[in-house]
Amino acid sequence: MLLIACPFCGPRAELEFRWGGDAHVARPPAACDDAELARYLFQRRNGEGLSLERWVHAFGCRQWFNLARDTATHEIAAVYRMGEAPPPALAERLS
Amino acid sequence: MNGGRFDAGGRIDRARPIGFSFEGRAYRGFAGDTLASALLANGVRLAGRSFKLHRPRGVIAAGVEEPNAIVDVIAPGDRRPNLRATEVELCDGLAAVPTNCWPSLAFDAGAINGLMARFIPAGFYYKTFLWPRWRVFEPFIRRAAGLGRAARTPVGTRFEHRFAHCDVLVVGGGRAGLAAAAEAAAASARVILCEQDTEFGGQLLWNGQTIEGRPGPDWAGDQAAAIAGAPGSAALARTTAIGAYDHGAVALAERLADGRVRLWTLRAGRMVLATGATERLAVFPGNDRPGVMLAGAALQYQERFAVRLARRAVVFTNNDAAYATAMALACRGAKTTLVDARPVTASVDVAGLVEAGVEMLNRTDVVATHGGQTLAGVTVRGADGGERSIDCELLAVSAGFTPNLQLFTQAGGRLAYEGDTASFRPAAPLETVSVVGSAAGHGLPPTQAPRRIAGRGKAFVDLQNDVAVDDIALAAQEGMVSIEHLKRYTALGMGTDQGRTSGFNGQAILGEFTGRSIEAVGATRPRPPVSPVPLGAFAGRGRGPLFHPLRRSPLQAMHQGLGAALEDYGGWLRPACYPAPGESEAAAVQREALAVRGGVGLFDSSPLGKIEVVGPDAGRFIDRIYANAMSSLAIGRARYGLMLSELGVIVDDGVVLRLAEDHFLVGTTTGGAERIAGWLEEWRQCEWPGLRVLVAPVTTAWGVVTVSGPAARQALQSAGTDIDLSDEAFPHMSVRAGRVAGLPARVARVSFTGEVSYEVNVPTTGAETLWNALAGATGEPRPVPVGVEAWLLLRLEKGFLHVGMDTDGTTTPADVGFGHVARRKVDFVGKRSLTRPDNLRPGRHQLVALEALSGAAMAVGAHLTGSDGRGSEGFVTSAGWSPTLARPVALAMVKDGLGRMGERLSLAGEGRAASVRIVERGAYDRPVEARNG
Amino acid sequence: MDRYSALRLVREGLRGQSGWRPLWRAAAPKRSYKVVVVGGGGHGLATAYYLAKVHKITDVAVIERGWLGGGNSGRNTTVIRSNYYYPQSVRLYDFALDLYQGLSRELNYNVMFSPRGMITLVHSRHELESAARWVGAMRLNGVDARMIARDEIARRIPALDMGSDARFPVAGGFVQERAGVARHDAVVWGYARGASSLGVDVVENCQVTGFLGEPGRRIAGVATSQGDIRADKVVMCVAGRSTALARLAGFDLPITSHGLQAFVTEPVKPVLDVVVLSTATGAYLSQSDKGGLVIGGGLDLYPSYAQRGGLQTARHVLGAVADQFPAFASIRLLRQWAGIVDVVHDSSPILGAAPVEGLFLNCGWGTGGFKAIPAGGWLTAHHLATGEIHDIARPFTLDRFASGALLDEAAASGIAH
Amino acid sequence: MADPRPIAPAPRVTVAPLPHAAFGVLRLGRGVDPETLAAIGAALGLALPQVANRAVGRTPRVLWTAPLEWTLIDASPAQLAALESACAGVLSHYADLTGGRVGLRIVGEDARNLIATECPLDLSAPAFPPGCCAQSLFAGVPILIDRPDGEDGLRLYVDVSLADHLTAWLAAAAEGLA
Ligand SMILES: Cc1cc2nc3c(=O)[nH]c(=O)nc-3n(C[C@H](O)[C@H](O)[C@H](O)COP(=O)(O)OP(=O)(O)OC[C@H]3O[C@@H](n4cnc5c(N)ncnc54)[C@H](O)[C@@H]3O)c2cc1C
Ligand SMILES: NC(=O)c1ccc[n+]([C@@H]2O[C@H](COP(=O)([O-])OP(=O)(O)OC[C@H]3O[C@@H](n4cnc5c(N)ncnc54)[C@H](O)[C@@H]3O)[C@@H](O)[C@H]2O)c1
Ligand SMILES: Cc1cc2nc3c(=O)[nH]c(=O)nc-3n(C[C@H](O)[C@H](O)[C@H](O)COP(=O)(O)O)c2cc1C
Ligand SMILES: [Zn+2]
Repeated sequence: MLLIACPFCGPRAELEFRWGGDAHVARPPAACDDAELARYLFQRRNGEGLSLERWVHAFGCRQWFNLARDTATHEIAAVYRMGEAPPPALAERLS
Repeated sequence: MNGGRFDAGGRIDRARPIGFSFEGRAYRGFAGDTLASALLANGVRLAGRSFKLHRPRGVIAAGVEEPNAIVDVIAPGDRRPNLRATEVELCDGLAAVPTNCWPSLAFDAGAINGLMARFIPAGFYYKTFLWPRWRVFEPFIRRAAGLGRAARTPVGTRFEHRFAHCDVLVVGGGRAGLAAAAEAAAASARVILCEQDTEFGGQLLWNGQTIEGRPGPDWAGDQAAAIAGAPGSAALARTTAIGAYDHGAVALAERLADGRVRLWTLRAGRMVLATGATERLAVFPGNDRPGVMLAGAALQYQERFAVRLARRAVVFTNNDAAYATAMALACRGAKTTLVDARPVTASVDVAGLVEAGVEMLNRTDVVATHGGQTLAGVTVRGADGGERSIDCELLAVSAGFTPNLQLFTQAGGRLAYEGDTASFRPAAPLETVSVVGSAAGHGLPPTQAPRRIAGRGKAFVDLQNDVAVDDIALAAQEGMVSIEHLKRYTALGMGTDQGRTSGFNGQAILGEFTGRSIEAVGATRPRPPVSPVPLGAFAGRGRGPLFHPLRRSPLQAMHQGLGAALEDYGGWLRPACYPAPGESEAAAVQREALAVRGGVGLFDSSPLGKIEVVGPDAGRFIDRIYANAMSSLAIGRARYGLMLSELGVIVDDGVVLRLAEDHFLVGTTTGGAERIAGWLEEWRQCEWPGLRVLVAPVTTAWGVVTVSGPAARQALQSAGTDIDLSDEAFPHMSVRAGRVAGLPARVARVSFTGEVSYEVNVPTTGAETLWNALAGATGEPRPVPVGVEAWLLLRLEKGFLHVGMDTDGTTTPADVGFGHVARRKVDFVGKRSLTRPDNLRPGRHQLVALEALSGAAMAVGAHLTGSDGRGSEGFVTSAGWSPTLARPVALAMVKDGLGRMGERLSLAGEGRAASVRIVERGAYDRPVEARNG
Repeated sequence: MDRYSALRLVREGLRGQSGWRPLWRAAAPKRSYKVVVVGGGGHGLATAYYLAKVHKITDVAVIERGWLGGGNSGRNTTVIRSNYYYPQSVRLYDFALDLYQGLSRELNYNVMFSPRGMITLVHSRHELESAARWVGAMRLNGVDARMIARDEIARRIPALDMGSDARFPVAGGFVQERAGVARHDAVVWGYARGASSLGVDVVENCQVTGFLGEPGRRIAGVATSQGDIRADKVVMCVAGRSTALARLAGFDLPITSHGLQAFVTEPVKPVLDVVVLSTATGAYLSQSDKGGLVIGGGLDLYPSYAQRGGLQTARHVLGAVADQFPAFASIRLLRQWAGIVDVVHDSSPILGAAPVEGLFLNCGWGTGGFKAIPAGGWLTAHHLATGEIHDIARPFTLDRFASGALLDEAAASGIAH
Repeated sequence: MADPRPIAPAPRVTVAPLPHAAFGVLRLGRGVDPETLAAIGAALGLALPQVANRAVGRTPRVLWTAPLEWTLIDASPAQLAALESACAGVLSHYADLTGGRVGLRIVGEDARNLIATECPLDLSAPAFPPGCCAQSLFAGVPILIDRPDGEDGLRLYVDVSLADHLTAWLAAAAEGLA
């Protein structure tokens, strides 16, 4: 059971949240080709280690936000708001 | 004979005798006893039968590590299988039976397995039962396997759950845990101290130590009481920490004195493990004979439970700890021999032992045990190879200690081997988990390196699963050299004790057979729960109706009063229909549907989702969310729309009302209300944060009754409204505000039935008033309550789509006749996917109606086949008997169906095949209201 | 091969078990092979076995980073069934079921295939209709499924709560009698033994860390913790670690790795003789030959490589079992664990050639690939040996994600499963 | 109407329905200026709480329930009218959910323990002092908890459609507290 620090409400139990897939996935323009569309729809980073994800505090303030989480240890390295870039310190951990 | 109780000493309450039964025989014990201590005091040595070989077994431990004494406890309305007699608290009337034996413990037919042991070595079942096939042999094997018997009838409510939070969790209430808890509490942290035993103190309860001049148990009791009294802190006895999870989450299982079990989901800032260490059995031939016991357990039975275990005892050890047992046995009058495998003994007061009458043998091993079903003597062998027999009823054994570090490993900790004490301990502390006391290896006695003692007869490693040294040898010989393979091949450590007393020995012996160090062999992964927990504890009170939320409409009481058959539709309890007394549900559905066609029906639409979307960009937002254009909607008008996923699949449908230039009301399906509100927020927040728009779900703020039928206008009028209901003033697919039945109301003229329908929304608190006013409308025909089933049938007659029924997770707009949306200029959610090759290919399933040529009923789910009767051309998605048309009606998804009008197909199914024809949707085509306005 | 039989057990019993030999040779990797199979789970080992057995290609190595079967094949709930909706899926899983039926004899190793039947419960009148559609499709596709009424369900699952005040009352269900369970480890060991005896090198404790050749274009072997190994063809059968390996080979896969939990209770005498699944809760269970209730349910909802499950899902799944089988509430949970499953959007596997030359795929089995092991191995071997993808495997190639031709069983069934 | 029955008092906790009150949610668009916020506060006779999960006032009681979102309980029609004019011209929305929510008052020594049976929030005094509010869930049911100053116990708000379910749950959970 993760303990997730909602950027608005502070630390809350995993039970209140929902995982929403990779963060920073750009929605392709309507004119994109099938391969690009497939990448957008299905391709995920799915790395072992640091992963940038988006979550929603579904049973709390209903806000979406970004989370940097280690998929091997479940350690949470950072929480940042929707629309923000990941903290620079994390960049090097993103192999 | 052995057995019996000392007149004084121990922590039993001699003033409170307790009657109980074991295997149908009545016994007496005392408050403070466990079932095991009481049985031992009564001289009962045979406590169980082993899993595979059905060998007779006795109690070897005094706590959770017990592998042998597994019993079923029978309580009124319950049967609790596989409890450890060493953990069952004695209570009046307790009825326990042994497991895995028939007809009785003493005479067990299954013991024949023991005689065949050499033909059924580890993994024998993989090598035989190939002919004719496994399923022939399986029932016999299954009956022989299993330990206890589960209850046959439902188990009563005896499970609880709670969440809790603390700064420091201390696991284990022995000396080390109590000290750690006191320290944390002094630093004014919120502390939870949990101890699986009935009392705090750990070894202090029986090892005779005094602390600060006070008897250990007294000190422990006060210490625990102080924690319990500290603000925000708690001391929980009978509570096992069963698993360490992420971010400080720990599960605890609390056994309440009345037999209930409470699961705690705890979040701890920090965890201190003071879980002690578990003594190991030595591996030597005959080490499983009842009467063989761990040395610490023997001491505990004598000192804590005042049980006289034996008149003659042998203590066999490879470390100093068991010397205390020898001393204590001798002091209580047992003729005691101490057999130490080591050459010299270091730190112990040998003179004292000799003085107490203990015979001391060094460099000596126990190499055999004698007796029938219980121990009568042992053979020892000295360094010179000389053997000698010693009569005894108790053999107390210590082969060293294994720190209890399951939770440490689960929390991510690594272990390192320490040779002096022959034990694994934490290699390095974790940031939020510390380990103290013997769990950290502190105070563990120097211990001889693990070794197995050869001799004649089976030397067991895992007692419950009957894994002996030769099984490990065989596994190694067959290449099962990974510790994980050994475990799975021999079942070593897979019993109900999860290898607490055997895992280390298994590792050591596998290492010996494969020429590897014990560290190189490694250990298997300790998983939760550290000690077994009843499944019910995971449900807590959440069983039966409380298992999962169920929503109720503001008209719930009304429906009940009307005799509705209530069912779960999309998480809402809704009326399926309203059968009159003596009327079948099917007949009620037909009657209700006809009432709408011929008069007027009232339908509770309250559960349908309602979401307000406001702001200058509301139109743009809604245009992107829906597959059809919405911003072109005029104020006061309504439009039906489809919502898609990014895969282009229909996820919901409903009617959108435009209330003002910058104000829309989105209608969703009942099941979709929550999901779609979340969906809109996700797009608003994540993808289009720049749009000036707000989203507000308001479903349950409104009570909604839909009035439908040729007489709908009349009924609504008579309920009292200031809204002009004329077609000109209030056309189909529009919305008006006003008053109905004296309530502020929003009325939408939209239709799911094909008849004139008014969806009347009033504040939730007015729902009943509204219903009563409509139901009490004057004039004929009388309004009839209509349930969900008739409602669905009415729309089926009209051929309207029902999302989730006529569509599935693959259906696109084109499949249901909305292909034109793909040509919209605006980019909406799911649009791009509509032109993926697979969505353009021929052969997709498309929604059509069916006409039954033979007049036979068409059942939902039935498949359609071509003339060859093979392969599926499609399937029926909705079907029913139309009371209006007096014939069956159905919708179906048919391959390329829209282009196959008039074609005949066969309905496959059980029974005779029926012939059907593909037709346009809308079997009931009286020119009334179309939904798609 | 060292033949196994009852007679042999007697003989070895009489001579102190001295004649048994290792199930598989512990091989050190050679410098090159015709085929290198990455991953010593069921699919990898079955691939190697059928390469050797059917196609006589024995210059093959199976490279496993840990111990054989230490991935999902050694930790799954062992349900075998072919009650799928799409004809393409049915062909695949029914082929596997057929192979399972003869597998113990094929391998001369008892994999304890137990076709005890699987009952799927549905909980409302409209779910019954979806179930009928599903069953209808299966029957047309030749699967032995049939709807079953409440009284038969009550008879075959005495512990099930059939009451009407259950939150999810049992409305009915369907059964596939040929479905069942098998002993998961035995499947792994049986294939390993079979492959090894035919000459395949089974290499444990050897991790593939990269690819030889030109990743992104052409693969010519693997770099491992025990050195480089050249190969004409490489196939990856690494389940939850597929995306990582694919990235090393220079391409991406539409896979997300989630934790999937399973649970086993203490062993009790027989109380359940079928596999049973509730569509309302997603929880399912069967009783192992040893007597433990083997329980499974939904995924842990976020990606994870931790190979352990959370408490939340455990409460959800076990709470469902305690609720729906009230007589089981006092049976105690013995162990909880998890595997790393390779989840694909449409819950169907990915087979066939990778987008780089010389590399082949057998992954994406997600929560349901144990039942497919014989077929997955057989089809992959066929492709490697003949250079032609087999018809049964063709619908499952990677290009379906761009075309949109998904085989979404969960979506099509109308029933979450 | 799903009127929750008062729950038979467990030894140390009682659950009773709160009288029906006006209940609504005010939402504002991004970038709202401080003057508007001040004007809204003035309309309601208080300062809108800017800190997450804080609640102020009595009538109305105003709870921060999301960024730029406040739940208003017991606002009078006059206050709501004033609110409307304070919001004129800015992107805003007031959703009147009166009747769509049910309030419960939970008092007694075991009030927090009762909620803790199925709610993961830390409601202990240091973590959840008076003046705090929080949204969470109880046995799968979304709830809003308020801890008014100067009042014993907690107030809990739930969607009216789930009120019966929740009260039945609380009754069962109260039994189990012993
Ligand atoms: C809890 C659980 C329950 C399940 N229940 C069922 C069920 O009831 N029925 C069913 O049909 N399926 C079930 N499944 C799914 C099933 O277990 C898997 O789909 C199947 O076992 C996959 O087999 P595999 O051979 O592809 O993968 P695995 O058995 O996971 O084998 C992959 C192997 O690759 C190795 N590997 C990974 N990376 C490398 C590398 N770089 N170098 C070398 N080796 C590497 C791994 O160590 C592993 O041994 C379940 C899964 C889980 C986790
Ligand atoms: N007899 C010996 O020679 C010997 C051996 C080891 C330690 N010692 C000494 O005895 C003292 C032992 O103190 P200690 O406190 O470390 O050990 P302890 O054995 O006294 O106490 C450990 C306690 O933890 C409990 N426990 C274990 N796992 C638990 C779990 N998961 N959940 C709840 N409770 C759990 C046990 O029931 C036990 O009461 C030390 O001072 C040590 O030096 C002596
Ligand atoms: C079908 C099945 C039955 C199992 N039965 C038992 C059992 O009786 N006892 C036990 O300790 N573990 C049992 N396990 C669980 C294994 O011990 C182990 O947890 C699982 O294979 C995962 O490995 P890991 O926990 O080492 O990661 C069983 C596993 C499966 C798949
Ligand atoms: Zn939040």
